Amino acid sequence: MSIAALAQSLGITLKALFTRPVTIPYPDAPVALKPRFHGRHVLTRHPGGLEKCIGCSLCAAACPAYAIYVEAAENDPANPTSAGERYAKVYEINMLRCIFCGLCEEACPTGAVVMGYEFEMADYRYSDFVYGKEDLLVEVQGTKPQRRESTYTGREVKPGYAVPYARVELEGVNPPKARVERAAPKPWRDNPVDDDHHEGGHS
Amino acid sequence: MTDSLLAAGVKAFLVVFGLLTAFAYMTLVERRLLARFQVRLGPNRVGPLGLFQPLADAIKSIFKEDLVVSKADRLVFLLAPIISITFALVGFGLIPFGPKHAFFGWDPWVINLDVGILYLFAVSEMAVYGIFLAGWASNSKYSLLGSLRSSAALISYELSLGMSLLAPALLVGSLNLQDIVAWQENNGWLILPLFPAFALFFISSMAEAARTPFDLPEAEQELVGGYNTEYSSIKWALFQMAEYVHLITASALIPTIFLGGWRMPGFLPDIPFLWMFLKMALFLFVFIWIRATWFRLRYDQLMRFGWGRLLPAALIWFLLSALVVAAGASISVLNWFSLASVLVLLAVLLSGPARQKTAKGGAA
Amino acid sequence: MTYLVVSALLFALGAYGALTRRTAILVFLSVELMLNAANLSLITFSRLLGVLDGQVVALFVIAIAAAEVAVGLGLIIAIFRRRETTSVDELRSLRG
Amino acid sequence: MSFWEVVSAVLLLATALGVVRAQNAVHAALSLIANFLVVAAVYAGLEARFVAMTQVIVYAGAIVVLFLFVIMLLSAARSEAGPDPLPGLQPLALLGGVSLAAVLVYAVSRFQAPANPASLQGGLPQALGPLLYQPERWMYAVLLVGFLLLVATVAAMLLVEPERIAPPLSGKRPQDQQEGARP
Repeated sequence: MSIAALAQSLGITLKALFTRPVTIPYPDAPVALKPRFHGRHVLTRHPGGLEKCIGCSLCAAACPAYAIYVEAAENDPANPTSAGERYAKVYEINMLRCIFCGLCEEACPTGAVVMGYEFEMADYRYSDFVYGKEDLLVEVQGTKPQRRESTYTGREVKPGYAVPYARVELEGVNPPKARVERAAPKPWRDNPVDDDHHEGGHS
Repeated sequence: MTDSLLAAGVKAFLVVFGLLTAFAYMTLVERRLLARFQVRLGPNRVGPLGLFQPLADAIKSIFKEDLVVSKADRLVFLLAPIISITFALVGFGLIPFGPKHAFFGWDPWVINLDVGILYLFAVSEMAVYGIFLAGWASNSKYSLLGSLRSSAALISYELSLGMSLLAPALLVGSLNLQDIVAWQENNGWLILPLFPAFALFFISSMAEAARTPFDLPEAEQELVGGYNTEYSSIKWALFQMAEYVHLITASALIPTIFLGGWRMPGFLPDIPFLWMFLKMALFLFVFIWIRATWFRLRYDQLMRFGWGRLLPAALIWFLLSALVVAAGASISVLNWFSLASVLVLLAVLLSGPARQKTAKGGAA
Repeated sequence: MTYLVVSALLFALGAYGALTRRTAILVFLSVELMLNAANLSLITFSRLLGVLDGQVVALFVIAIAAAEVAVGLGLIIAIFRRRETTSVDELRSLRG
Repeated sequence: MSFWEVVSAVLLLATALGVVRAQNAVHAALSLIANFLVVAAVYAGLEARFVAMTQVIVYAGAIVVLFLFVIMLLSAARSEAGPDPLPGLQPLALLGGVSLAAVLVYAVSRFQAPANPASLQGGLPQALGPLLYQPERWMYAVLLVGFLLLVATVAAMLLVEPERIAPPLSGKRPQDQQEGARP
């Protein structure tokens, strides 16, 4: 450590003072998620409106946290709920147990359960963390507490996130687009020789 | 002392009130600035731009539970923060902010002491007791170690602080802050002939205010929290207050002694309060900037730097300026010496790559 | 004049403390009190007589007190290391 | 006797009593600091401003800090315990103190101050300096005191850390003394 290094460090911080803060003021501005973010699950539908879930319970079997409970029932042939023989009469995920690992999504043979983008699930009672089909189906906007609040205030659910584009697996989901694409972070250490000058933004 | 006792009382109250408000907003300014230095935003939730954050902090710290360790020495435990804040507050009243009668017909200072510099020195020495007694009274090993360490550090840096102030006192021939400001009006700023004294005083006052390169009293990584580990709520806030008031006093004292006080060089108009506040703001900014950048010195490094580098440098510079004054030479001789020291510093600064270990360690 | 009486009383108090205290450090504190009382009377005399020399001597007293404390506390620490006590009652080996 | 004289006299005696009687050494040291601060204020009132500041800086600021350091290092805050080996000393010391006070007060009360003492110029360093550094006044005393301070510093170092300055005479290092919290 020399005096020169000390002076140089002052320069680095002074430069940082005049750069734009990387902070996202989250509740005021939507947080920019990556396209493959693991959020709340979504039960998708086929284009015709039939549920993809066939009640096979493979997701429940794959779940390492035992968060999923599925109860299957036979489809009414005249008025089917799902595209297969059976459908999920009950489909519940306990969000307090769920570790958002995405194994259910991988286990699903029909691509019915997909990790979405919602993450604002903080709530007051344990029972409110068990999400049923009425909370997970693709047309439902927002999480339980968000929807409860929107019934109180009469305003629409305002999602707190934005993504550059939706995954193709999330059929029928229209997530809010990130308005300004942040400058892509510089590839880390593209110049490993220059040790003293990696003051660039650690975003 | 041209003002009446009543005027002095009112001004003392104003100074205390102003200092405490300044403390509150300095916490906000410091947090915002530190955040920006770290490419963050900082506290901005309470009120517009986070302007009510100090208020929220005050309410929180007043209504927090006031814990007293059961084995603590209750009297001293209570006394320590009070000592700390009292001796922090009483120093500021000396600093002149303008010419006579500039403050609504009153003088813009509380008292005008003939032994002003000595008084400030005495007051800052007494501030050690707050830290010292806090650590002892808490009856906790972290607190005691922290307080022993930091009071040893404070005492060590006190020496170079005093030594660096000897040179300006010698040159001006007075210990009165008003005289120092007046002298600088006639003979130019003291930073020119006494740059090394200025640098030494700057470093030592950083240590006196327990700011970052020397913020051993805090040392939360090693000692949980140093001397104020066992303190909570308003007593803890009093310690914080004392630290910031020391900082504000230091940032007002440095310009007063070395940068012409409330005056500016000829081509700028003399606006009593503005220049002083601007200079204070500059030094406060530099203090925060340094805090955002540098690391804390280890205890042994701190002591070695204080006794091994700072004190000899202060002694040498004092001897040099004393010789120049005793020989009756003009100040321009000191100007050359000062320039030479700046050149030496620059040479050290620019010589060699940054990675190379040089003989001179520590901050400059 | 008041201060002369006060300094006399302070000196007597210090002497009493130096006689009755049983810890070396506290004896020392009482001695400091006595020195201080002497200083107070020096300053008061200097004021009453209008002679600055009293203050000069008071300065010398302060400087010498600093030297005395440095050596005295060094002694106490050295004794403590050897005997694990600071009580003056137990330091009897100095008797012949 | 003005109002302030009475106030400072009461404060001085009360704090001195604290120094002499406090059970806890730290409290005694605190009392001593308070005493020194009041004394400094009195000095400032007696036109001895430089001595007043020196009093605060050297006495209250440095010497008592040394005392506190030693008290904490030796955990000696509450060591005045156990039976008194000299129970008869207390009344004797009281008697001695009172008689000393009586003698001193008598001696002091016979002092006649001149009517119009010369001005002391506030006891500023500008006034004290020429006195201190004139060869026919106090200069040699200043030099001697400076030398005494140097010797005291070396002596203190030698007492506390003998091995660092001189090689040990008896060969065995004294036990490293423990630092830490009070018991």
